[in-house]
Parts: sequence; C-alpha cells; structure tokens
Amino acid sequence: MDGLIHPALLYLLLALGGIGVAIALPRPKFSPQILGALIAVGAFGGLFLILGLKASERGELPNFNFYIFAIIALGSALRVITHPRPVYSALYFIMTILSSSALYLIAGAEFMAFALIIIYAGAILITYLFVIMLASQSPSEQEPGTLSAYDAFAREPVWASAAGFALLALLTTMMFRGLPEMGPRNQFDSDALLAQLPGKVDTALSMEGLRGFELTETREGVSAVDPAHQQVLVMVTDVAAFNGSLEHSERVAVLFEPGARAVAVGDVAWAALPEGLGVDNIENVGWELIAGHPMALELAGIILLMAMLGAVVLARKQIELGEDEKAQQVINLGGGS
Amino acid sequence: MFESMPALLGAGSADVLPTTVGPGWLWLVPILALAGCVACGLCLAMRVRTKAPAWIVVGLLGIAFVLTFMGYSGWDSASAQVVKVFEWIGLSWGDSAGQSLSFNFGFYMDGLSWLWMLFVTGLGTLIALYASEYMQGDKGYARFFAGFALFVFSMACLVMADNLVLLYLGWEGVGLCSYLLIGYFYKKPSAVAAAKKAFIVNRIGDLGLALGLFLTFVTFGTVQYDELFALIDQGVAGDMARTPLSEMWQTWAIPLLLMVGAFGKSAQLPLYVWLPDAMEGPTPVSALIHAATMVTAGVYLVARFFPLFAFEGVPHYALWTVGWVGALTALFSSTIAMAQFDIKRIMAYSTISQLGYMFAGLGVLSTVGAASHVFTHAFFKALLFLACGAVMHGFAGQLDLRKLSGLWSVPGWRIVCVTMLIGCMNLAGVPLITAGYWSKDMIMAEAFVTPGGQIIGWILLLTAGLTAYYTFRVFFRVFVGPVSFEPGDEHHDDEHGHDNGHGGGGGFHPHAPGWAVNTVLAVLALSSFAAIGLYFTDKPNGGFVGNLVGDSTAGYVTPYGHHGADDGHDDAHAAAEGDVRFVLVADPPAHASGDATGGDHGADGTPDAAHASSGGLILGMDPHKAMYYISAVVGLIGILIAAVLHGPLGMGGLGLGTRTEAARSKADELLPALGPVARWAQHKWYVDEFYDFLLRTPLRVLSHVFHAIDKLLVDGLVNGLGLLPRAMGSALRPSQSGVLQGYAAGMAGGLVLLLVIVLIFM
Amino acid sequence: MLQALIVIPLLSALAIAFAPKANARVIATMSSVICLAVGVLMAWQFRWGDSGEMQFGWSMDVLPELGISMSLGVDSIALWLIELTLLLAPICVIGSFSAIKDNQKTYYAWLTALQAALIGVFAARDLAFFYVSFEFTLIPMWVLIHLFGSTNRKKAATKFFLFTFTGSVIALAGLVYVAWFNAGMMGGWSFDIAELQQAARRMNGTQQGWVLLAMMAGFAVKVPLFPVHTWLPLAHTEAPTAGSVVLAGVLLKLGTYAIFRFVLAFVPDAVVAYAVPIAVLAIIGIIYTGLICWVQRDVKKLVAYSSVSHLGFCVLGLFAINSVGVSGSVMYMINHGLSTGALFLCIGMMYERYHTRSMDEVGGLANKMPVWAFFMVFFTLASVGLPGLNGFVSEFLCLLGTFQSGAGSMGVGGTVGSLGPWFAAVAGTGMVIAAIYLLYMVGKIVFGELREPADYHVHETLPIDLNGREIGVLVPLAIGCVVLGVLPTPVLRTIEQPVNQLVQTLEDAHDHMLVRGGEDGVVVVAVWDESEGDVE
Amino acid sequence: MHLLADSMVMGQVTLAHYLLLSAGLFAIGMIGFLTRRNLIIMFLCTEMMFQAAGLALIAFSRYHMNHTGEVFVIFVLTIAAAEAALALALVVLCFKRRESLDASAWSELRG
Repeated sequence: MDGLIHPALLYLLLALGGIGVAIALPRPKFSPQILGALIAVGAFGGLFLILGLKASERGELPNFNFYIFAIIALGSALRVITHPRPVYSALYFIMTILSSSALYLIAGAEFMAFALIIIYAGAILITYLFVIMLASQSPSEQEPGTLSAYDAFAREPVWASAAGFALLALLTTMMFRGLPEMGPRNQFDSDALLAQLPGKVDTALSMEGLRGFELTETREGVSAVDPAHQQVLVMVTDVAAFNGSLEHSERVAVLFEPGARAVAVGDVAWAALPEGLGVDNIENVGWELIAGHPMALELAGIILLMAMLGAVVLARKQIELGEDEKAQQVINLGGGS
Repeated sequence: MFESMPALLGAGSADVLPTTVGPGWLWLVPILALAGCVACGLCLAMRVRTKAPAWIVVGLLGIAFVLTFMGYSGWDSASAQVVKVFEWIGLSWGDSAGQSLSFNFGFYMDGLSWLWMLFVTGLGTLIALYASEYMQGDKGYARFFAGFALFVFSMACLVMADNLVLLYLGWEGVGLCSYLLIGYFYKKPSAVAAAKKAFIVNRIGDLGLALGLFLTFVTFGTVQYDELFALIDQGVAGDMARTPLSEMWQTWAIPLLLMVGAFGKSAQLPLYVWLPDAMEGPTPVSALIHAATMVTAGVYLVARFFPLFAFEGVPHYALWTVGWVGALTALFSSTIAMAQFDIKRIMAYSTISQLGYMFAGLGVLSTVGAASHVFTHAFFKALLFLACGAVMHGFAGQLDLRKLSGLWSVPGWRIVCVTMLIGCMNLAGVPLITAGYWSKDMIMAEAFVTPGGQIIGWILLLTAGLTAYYTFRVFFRVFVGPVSFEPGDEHHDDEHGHDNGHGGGGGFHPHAPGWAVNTVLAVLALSSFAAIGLYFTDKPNGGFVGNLVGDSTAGYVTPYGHHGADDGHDDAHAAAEGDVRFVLVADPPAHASGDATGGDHGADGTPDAAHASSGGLILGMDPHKAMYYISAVVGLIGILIAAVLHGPLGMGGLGLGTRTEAARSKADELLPALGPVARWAQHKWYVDEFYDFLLRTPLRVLSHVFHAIDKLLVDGLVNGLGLLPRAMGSALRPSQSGVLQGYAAGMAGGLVLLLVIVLIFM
Repeated sequence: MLQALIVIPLLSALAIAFAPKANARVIATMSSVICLAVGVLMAWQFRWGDSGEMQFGWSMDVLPELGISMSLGVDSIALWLIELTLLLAPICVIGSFSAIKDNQKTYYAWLTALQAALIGVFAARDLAFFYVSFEFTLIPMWVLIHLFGSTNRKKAATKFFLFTFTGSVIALAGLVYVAWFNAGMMGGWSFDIAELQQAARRMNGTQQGWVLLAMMAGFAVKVPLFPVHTWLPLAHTEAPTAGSVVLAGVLLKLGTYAIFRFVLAFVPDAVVAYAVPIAVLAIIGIIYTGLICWVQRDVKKLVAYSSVSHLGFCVLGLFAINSVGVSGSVMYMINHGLSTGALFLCIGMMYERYHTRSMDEVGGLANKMPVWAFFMVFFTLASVGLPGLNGFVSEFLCLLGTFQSGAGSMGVGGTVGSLGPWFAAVAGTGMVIAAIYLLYMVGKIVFGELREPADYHVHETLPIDLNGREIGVLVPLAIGCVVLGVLPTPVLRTIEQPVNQLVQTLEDAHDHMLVRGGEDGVVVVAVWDESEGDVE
Repeated sequence: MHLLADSMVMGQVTLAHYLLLSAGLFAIGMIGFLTRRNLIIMFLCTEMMFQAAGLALIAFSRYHMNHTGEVFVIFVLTIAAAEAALALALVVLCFKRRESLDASAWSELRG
C-alpha cells in the first residue's frame, strides 16, 4: 500500500460500504434503503476523498469532474441493484452508463464515450426496457403497486455483500500500491500514426502547396521525396528515438531528413507540418481496430450475426401450453371474455 | 558327536579317478530309450492296438542293455570316462574363471554309473517284458510303454550325467515319469492323488537338490563332475585363492542340501509318504521305479558326492543325518509294514525300510555296503513286486492278504510261489544262500565298527528281525495254508456269474501267469542268486560291486571297516587282524590315502585301531564276523515268529498247507494285547494325517486367507481408489443446486481464492 | 523391415475394417503369416555377431523441435521378443476361427492392430514412440476384452485399462523427467533412448531413485508385480482366448522388457539400491499368488494367477543384476509366452466345447479328449519347469542368478548384487507351490472320472477331441517348448552381448555404491586403526 | 477536436482512481447478481460488471498510451450486445414457460 492509505482505514471503509449495501438491498418488511445507500456512498466517497487528498499532495488542482461522475456512477449502480422495480433499475443503469461515458471522456477516449452512449444507452438498455415490460406480470387490478415476490426482496444480502466487499478489499489491496500517473492527454492520440496514413498526409501537404512528392513506404515510415527540390520529408513512426537527438516543436511529427539514406539524397531541410494535420482519437482507434485486430473484428461480426440468428430462432419458438396454462394465461392477460 | 568325527575321519580318503574320453556312442543308451518313448507316442497317435509298443520298448531297452554292457566291458577301471554330447545350457559373462556357465549334455562313466546303468537297463528290459503280458488288454498300452521308456531315458540321464544339472534333469524326469505312471489309471481319484503327492513331495526334495546345486556352483564355479571332484580331491574351492574347503562352511552345507534331495527321491523319513501311495500305479512300475531304480537315485547321489559328505576337517552333519535318518526310517517303516494287509503296500514299506538300510550304510561310511544293497535289493525287490503283481493280476486286483491263501496249491502258480519264496528269503536275509543277507550284513557290520554308529547298528539289527517277520507273514498267509481266495474289485468278467467266490474260488477262476511273467520271475530269481556269485567274484578286491564302487567317486576307504572284501570266510583277513590290534586312535597312523580301491586294505592295519576304541567286540568277536552270526540268528527268529503266528507252526502242523483257517491267524489273537499300538501301526502311525494337519491344512487355509486378502484387501484397495472420484463427485453434487446464484457465488469464491494466492505469493 | 512389420498389420487392420466380413479372417491370417515370414527373414539377416547393437535401424522425424522421431531398431533381445510376437500372432488368429462368430471384422482388425503396437514397443528406439506404442496396446486389448469377453467383460476391460493406464502415466512422468534432465544438460530435447540412457546415468542418487520408483509404478503394473496384480486375473478370465494368449504371451512381457530396457539401463545406481525391496515384492508375489492359485475353481483364473507367480521369477532374475539372472529373465519372457500362451489356448478349446471354466463342472477330460489332454499336460509340465522343457531353463537361471547375486564373497561362482541364497531358497519354494497348483489343476480337469456339465452337447462344428486346426495351432508351441528346453544355448549366446553390456554397468554401479559406503564406514575404521597403531 | 479533452485535463486523476471505481462497480454488480432474483436484473448486473471492466480497460489504455484497451472495449460492447440479444430472448422464453422471472424457478436444470 506504500502509505497511500492505511490498510485498516481502507478495510474499515470497505466494511462500511458493505454494510451500507447490505442495508440498502430490498427487504420484505422494514427496509431502510436510504440509510444504507448513504452509508455506502459515504464509504466510497471517503475512499475517493483520501485518494484525492493523496493525489493533491503533488500540488495540482483536483479534477472535480471525475469525482462528480464517479459518485453518480456508483450511486446509480447502487440503485440498480437495490431498486425493487426492474424498470427503474434499467433506467438507473442508463445513468451509470452516461456517467461512465463521461469518465471515458476524462480518460481521453472520446470515441468510446460516444459509442457507449449510442450502443448501450441507446440500443441495449432500450431492449432491456422492452423485455422488462414484456415479461412483467401484469399487476392485478386490486393491487396495482404490488411487486412480484422475486423482486420484492433480495436473497442473502449480507453474505453477498460480504463476498463482494471481500473481493473489493482484495482488489484494492492489490492496486493501491501507488498512484501511477496517467500519460499526458495530448500525447495520447499521437500523431505518429500519420506515418501510417500517407493519403492523409498527402492531402494535407497538397493543401499547403507542397505537391509533387513521391510517397514511398520505407522501413521507418513514409518518405515523401520531391525529385525537383531534392527535399526529403520523412514521417517518423518512432518519435521517441529522435527525442534525445533533435530539438522539435510541440508538433510531434517532424519534417527533416532522418536517416543515412536520406542524407545521401540532399541537403537537410525541414518544415513545419500543416496546421490541420494530426490524428485524432477516432482515427487512432480505427487504425488499431482495423490494422491490429482484423481477425477479431471479423469474429465479432460473426458473433453478432450468430446472436441475431439465435435471437430470431429463440423468439420464433412456440411454447406448447397445456389447457390449464392457457386458461391461466388468458386470465393473466385480463381477457376472459 | 559331529565334532568327534573329523578327528577320527582323518583316516578316510576319497578317491578321484583320472578321466579319459569315453566312447562316443554312449549317448545311444539314453537315446534308444527316448526313441522307444517317441515310437510309443507314435503308436498312441496312430491308435495301434497290438503289442507292438511293448516289443519296440523291450527291443530297444535290450539293445541299450547290450550297449551298456559293451561299454562296461570296454571300460578301463582305472579312469572315469567322459563323453560330451552337446552343450545344453551355456552362458558366459567374462573371460576369467567362474565367469561362465556351461552345463553339458554329457556323460561321466565311472564304476558307480556303470553299476547303476547295468541294473537299470537290465531290469528295465526284463520288467518291460513282464509288462508286455501284464498290461495286455489295457487301453493305455502304448501310453504305458511310452512312460516306461521315458523313465529309462531319464534314469539314464540321472545316472550317466557328467554334471549336476543334467542329473537334475534326470532327477525331475524320473519324477515326472513316476507321476505319469502312478497316475496311469487316471480315472481312479486315488491314483491321481497319489501321483500328485509323489510329484509334489519329490519337488520339495528337488528344491534342496537345486539349492545344493547352486551352492556347489557358487563355491566351485562348476558343476561338472570331473572338475568338481578334482577340486574336492585337492581340498580346495574353485576361486582364484584356492581356499581350502576345510575352512568353508559350504563344505558341510552342500551335502546337507543334496541330502534333502536324496531323502525326497529315496523316500526317507520326513519325505517318505509318497512311496506307499505310489503303489496305485501298475505293478511293473512299482517294481521298476518304486523299488529297483528310481528310489535308489538318492543313494546314488549321496554315493556320488561321498567325497564331500565325508570330507575331512569339517563337521559331518550331513553324513550323520543320513545315517540316523536311514536307520530310523528302516525301523519306522518296518513297524508299519508289520501291520498292513495290502501285500503291495507291505512291499512298499519294506522298500522304504531297505532304502533306510542303504542310507544308514552311507551314513556309517560303507558306500560299498550301500551300493551292494542297492544292487541286490533291485533284483529281489523287483522280483517280489512282480510276483505280487502276478497275484494281483491273476486275482483281479486282490491284494489283501486276509483274502488270499494257499496259492501254493493252486495249479499254475508254482513258479510264482517259488520265486516269491526266493524273494522273501532275500528280503528276510536268510543266511548264506541269499544275496540280501550278505549286502545287509555288510551295512550292519560297518555300523558297529564306525564310532558313534553302534546305535544305528542295533536299530538296523532290530529292523532285520522285524523285516524277516513281516516278509514271511506275507508268504505264509498268501502262499501257504488252505486254498482260499476272493477276487478283487477289478473282477468284471461276466462269464463268471458271481464275484465272491469264497473257499476255493467258487465260480472265480484265477488266471495263472503266462510265459513272459514266469520267465521274468525266473530270471530275476536266478539273478538274485547270481548276485551272490557276483559278490564273491574277485573277492579279495571287494567283489563285483565293491570293485565298481571302488573305481568311482564313492570309492571311499573307510578307516574302520573291511567292507566288501572281508568276511568270515576270508582267511587272509584274520591274519591281517592279528597284525596290529592295539594302536591307539589318538595317534592315528599314516594311511594309504591315495589308495584307489577298497579292496586292498586287508593288509592295512589302521582300521582295527578303531575297532578297539569304538566298535569294540561283540560276543568276543570282531563285529564283522559277529554280525554274520547275529544277523542270521535275528533273521531266522523273525521267520520263526512269522511261522508261529501266521504259518504252519502256529496251527499245530509242520507241513505246508496245514493252516486250516484262511482268513485268520494266531496273530489276530495277540492283537488285543497290544492295545492301540497295532491300530496305530496299521494306520501308518497317522503320519499322513499328521502331515495333513501340520502342513497341508494350514497351507490350504493360508491359501484361502490369501485369496480373501487378495480379493478384499489388495483388490479392494484398488477398487477403493477407483471409487474415490465417484465418492468425491457425490460429495460435491449438492453444491450443484441449480440455483444460478450458487454457481456465481462459486465463481466469486474462486476469484477471491485466486487473488489471495496471488497476493500471498507475488 | 521393422517398419514393414508395423505397417503391414496396420494396413491389414484397415483392410479388414473395409473389406467384406467373409474376408476378415483371411486377411488377418495372411497378414500375420506374412509378418512371420518377414520375421524369419529378419532373423536370417540379423548380424548375430553384433547382437548388442541396434540393427535394422530406421528413423523418421515426427516432432524435430522436441527431438521426437519414429526410430526403430532391434538388438537380439528385442528381436527374440518380436519373433515371439510374430509366432503368436497367426496362432491367435487361427485359434480364434471357431470361437468368434459375431463382429468378426472388429475382432480381427483390432487383433491385427494390436500386433503392430506390440512390434512398435519392442522395436522402438525413441522413447516417445515407445510410450505411444506401449499405450496403444491398451486400446485393441480393451476392445477385445470389452466386446468379445465373457460375462463380466466390461468391468474387466475397464479395470484393465484404468489400472495399467494409471501406472503408465506415472512411468511417463519418470521417462519425461529423464528427457527433461537430458534437455537441461544437452541444451536440446531428445527422446533417443541411447542418448537418454547416457544422460540418465549421470543423475544423482535421489533423482535416480525417484525415476526408478516412477518407472516401476508403471511397469510393475504391467508385469504385474505383487501388490498391483489384481487386474490380471480378472482381465485374463474375461478375455477371449486369443486375448488371453496375447495378454499372457506378449503384453505382460512389455512390463519386464521395459524394466530391462529402461529401469535397469537408465538408473543402475537406483537399481542397486532398490533391488532388495523389489525382489522381496517379487518373492511375495511368487508365493502368495502361487498359493492363491491353489484355491481357484476357475481354470483360467488359476493360470492367470500362475502368470503373476511366474513373472515374479522374471523380475527376481532382473534384479539379481548378474548375467545369469538377467539372461534367465529374458529367456523367461520368451518361455512364459510359449507355455502359458499355449495353456490359455488349451483352456480356450475346452471352453468352446463346454462353455464353462469351472473345475467343479468339468473334469476327467482325458477320457474323452486324449489329444487335448496330452497338450494340456505337456504345457502344464513346461509351466511347472520340468527340465528338458523350456520353463526349466529360465526358472533355473533366474534362481541361480538370484543365488549368485551377492554371493560374491562365497566363492568363484558368486557375483555382486544384493540378493543371495536366502532369496533363492525362499523363491525356490515357488517351484514346489507351482507343482502343487498346476498338478491340482491337471488332476481336476484332465484326470479323474469324467465330469461334464448337465447341459453338455457336442459342439455343432467342432469334434469331441481337437481338430486338425487346433492341433496345428498347438504343435508349433509344443515344438518351441521342446527346442528351447533342449537347446537353449543358441538363444542364450545371442542375448549374451546385450545382457553383459547392461550387467557391466550395473556391476559398476554396485562397486560405486560400495566405495561410497566405504567413505562412511570402512575408511573411518581404517583411520581409527591407524591412530591406534600410532599409540602403540 | 481536442476541445473537450483539453478542458478536462487529467489533473490529479490517477490510474488508481479509475481502478477503484471499476472495482467498486464490479463489486456492486456482483452483489446484485448474487442477491437479486429477477433474471433481467441479474443480466443488468452482468452488464454492470462488463461496464466495470470497460472502465478499467479504458484507464489502462490511457495509462499505457495506446489504443488497444479501447479496441478491447469495442469487443466487450459487441459481446454485451450479442449476449443481451440472446439472453433476453431466452428470458422471454423462460418467462413464457413459467410465468415468472425468478431464477430459482429453473433450478431443476442442475441435472
């Protein structure tokens, strides 16, 4: 733990959280859910507070955004599992998703943040809602507010909470060995990828008027050679290799003559990259996905296809019901004319 | 006692003959017998119903006998002939001595081998001839002769072998033939059981022999006789250092082990039980295998290894055990013989008893006596058995002496009766005119002169009396007295309406023996007389047998005795005795240790020194001389008692055939006076039952226990291990409740466990 | 040629599987006879002068990265065992003609495939290939027992499979450990037996000890040695006749052969150290199972137990670690295959006619089947170890070897080793016990009054006594028994070279041990003596 | 393009923050799965655990300064979608058969 947080304190807080969750879970009779939720959220909040305090010792401003969304995510997650009505659970889950996507954004994964909202909140959770409504027993007319028994109270809340927080204790014990820094945001979507995107470079260059370069792929990246000017433009993939030897601007991609082969071509010349030339998160993710994991992508497609087929087959299945069951269903559906 | 012998035995000497290469055709002798076996096997396969197998075997064995005789004639008595036929088992694992093993199929022919071979082939031929008639009409005719020929082959291997392993082959081979032939009537459960018993008891002995063989090999690095006896002669073991044998425990241990083998094969005291039962076999088999030849193999073995048995400088545990066991066996089995009613069994017990004599003879250093007794016994015991067999054959398997009487007067049985009488006289040791008398006498006399052997001598003397009694009990009851007989249970001749022909045979007509049986009986009877002749042939040199034994590894010159050569009729002997009479044993004089034969020690004064100190005098005479008289008297007393109790004397008349009542005799009146002793003796002292109780039953129980353990414990353990996965499965099954959360909890638990492990170990 | 011996049966098995049913036995017979012919040719071409060398070598890489190849080659010992297998194969096939009526294709195909696996075991020069063949024998055998056995066959088959398989897996651990050790030492994997042999001998005592225990765990089950023998009676009893013949004739020899080839050759130090406990187990097996034989009612079970007892001698001879014992043991492998295989054939012939193996129900068959009785008695005697027949030579040599072992100080014929006269004496009682139970068996079923089951009726196709085919099957075995009993020397001389090479290393290991023992004991005494001398 | 990102500078947010949050979400999801008996809620809880994993992946992606983590989240989403489709179809079937969403109604499937 390296003094990050005192283990006794950590475990105390986790235990508190566990107790809180256990209390918050739905129970048949007396169920002080709000109290439990408060305790649980308090415990988590305490943990984050300590983390934040430790981090602030480095003298930077705290990022309030993270704390806000983290609390929202945890709180709504708590509500997902504690709310007795499935529809509300699903809605709270959407909230969790939304706050998660905010956290993605904080981490710099813009594409995934939006994809998450679209896919999860937009598609999957809506399906859930449909199914919940489809599969719920219609409330009887006498007692419109009653819950089905399996929603009304939880199974073994104490043991389950104990198990969950024991796991959490172990996980935290393992991960709180320090406060590893995340990398700087502006380097996250590095422009190094430009070396892999000759078309994009070409377009940007031509917009700047730097035409006539012949683009060839080399081992280092892409070199654009202007036969007339004997200029060499090299997009370097391995930026770090040059950090030690060369001064460069904040635009990472440098325009200069890099290797021995290029030296032989002509004089050293370098120029700034066009202003708009850079790689953003989507391009990075896309490149990683297409170039790095083509097979996995294909397989994911197949899985989705199969899932679709499976869903179709399953949904088409007719349930043979006996006479009694049919009658029961008719009553349930409120017909019975 | 063991310790006292070595000092005294310092005077003894073993003798080893130089070896020469013998005639190569000697292998024909066993091979002819084997060929007979194969030929009979072919007859069997081709379902020959004629007497062809018998003639083939008789012919081949006859040729074998002639060849043996030719070989013997051509044998130079100063050397042992060695013939190597082929290497049987050979192996080597290095170049130095002792690093190879070579068991040849080869022969070592010295006097001992020739002696045995002569009577084995000779008797074999005669008995085969007898059997050709005896076994007539039996379904397994060819099978019988196949076994018979195989026996002669095995016996030839045993006797002629030039190494212990080939001897072992013969040893087990004769055991096999004994097994096959005892079990010849394989439908009879008793025959099958007897065969099995014979083989198994013999196997126990064979184990001793095998271990002795191993120890011999380890000690000497060879089991080849010529090399072995050369080493023993030099008194050293076979190792590089030439360790003196007198310093090695093996020197007395090897004889002990070999002795066990000999006891098994020759039916001596702890292992004798198979021989009486072996009488289940056809009579020719009893005669040849279980009286004349095979059972003497033990005597042969001890005689062959006599140099080791009597090796000076080490305790003679084996020799003394042989002597004592022999004497006790002789006495013990004769007491049983006295109480039996089955004449073949009586003969069987008498065989054991006589074998006991032979062993006692060996034990008291009289190899010549033992060999002589083997030789004479072979003839007269074969004769007795064959005569009994003739009776059995003629009376449909009747062997009970209470149900047979007065055969002398039945027409056609005269030859049988006469030859039987001759056999009985031999066995009883009727003085002067019987060979049995001379050979038995030799042993007893030697017992009295050998230090420590007097008790053996007295036992043997007592036994001689008992032997005479039971022998003539048979004779008087079966062959003398009023004519009366009942057929045995093998009588199934339908033309005679009823089976139980009492009093003179009613409707039952015994069929008298034919020419082959009579001829053989006559020849054997004559041979038993001829044996006396052989005994006195070349008398100064120990007689025929003495000569042969002298020219062999058994040619042991005892310091005490004048076996073979001397007897009351030898005048030269008396003169020799007079020479040196009072030399103290504490000061053993030089002796002719290198002497080749047992014949020439008449001039040697040494032996008499022992007489003075140990044997002493009996009735004021030299024991050798005294024994002639004493044993004669004892034997005659035995016959007299038999005559009184069972024979003509007891019924008031002196003539033959005067006993009036067939089934009873005077002896029966005496029985109550003896109390349970007679009954016990009749039940063979309950030895079979005792063995059953002591060995067979516990082993059987142990087997059952082992079987149970194997089934329940050993296999149960395995099955239990097999059940383990199943048990674990059923123990864990409740956790598969079907509740989804249960599985999830399991997964969570697993994850926690995994993390704990990671945390602790990383 | 070795590869032909493996390929021909495999192809024939395939052919049987796809050919019409009527051709099954013809193909199987032809295949086994052709293999036998190849075997004879091999014996002809074998350079007997260099019998210790691997000959007919052939190799094909399978997994070069791991050094696994399919390499074949035989020395004289392997060759003899192959010849035994090849001799038994046609006998098994022909002997099954009348017994197997249904599923002939399955039966003959697996029987033929089994032959290929057995040859593979004996011919392997690569550890991995050896092990694969070793384990592959289980599958055909399982099928043969499972489908063609008698009433309790399924249990027997499963037990046989699981039991031997469990053992083999442990042995595999030992073998792989040796390969791993070699890989660590040489820097690359190899499964070449000769190479591993060199490597294994460099392991220290502890390593060798564990490897020995692991290997013995596997191979002792196969032999089988005393506490792990219980699968054998069951498997034998339930197996079809040919299955029993192969099982007794060859399959059990895989265990002893593997002990010879791997345990003795790989870990000599451990063998010297563990010789006594293993020998004790062998002797317990000899006596214990021998006595169990005596109370059996089922003839086949009796003979099965007798196999356990007999193979005790074989193991004893191996651990005598001298030439006599090891040679005797190798001979035992061949001889036991002939005589016990033949006994199972005889019993099978009886079973076909009477449909029972119980000695209570059948007996005195000499009255009715004299020819069968002759063969039965003959092979029983060979099994008892009667001199002049084959059983004697091997049993005798094993016992003599045991006796010599450790009797080095007793005389010129003794050798190094850890056993000795007492072991031989106790094991020798096994000879007596063998006589007891085998004669008991013969006395029950061959001799005595004729007893037949109540529902006995003459077999529809077979005559009362043996027919020509059955006699023809037994005669080669009988001839083998006599020839090996009378003239064992030619065979012994051919195995001398490999045996002596092996024994030499064992003896060296033994001397080595003595020296090491001396460091603790003898040397200390010598020092003490010296100091005492100084004082004086 | 970098507007949002620039305004939300990481500041003092560290990997530990994200991991703590991720672990918390995971634990809550797990507790939910263990306690709730409604099949649909249980599936929601598994989705929540997916979400926790996704969050951690994103954080690691940033920590290691490459985009593999993000790509992995795409696959997680894919699987979640496929799972939702199938699972919900099954839930509907189950509901039709038993008229109940109780998980323990199907406990005889233990075999």
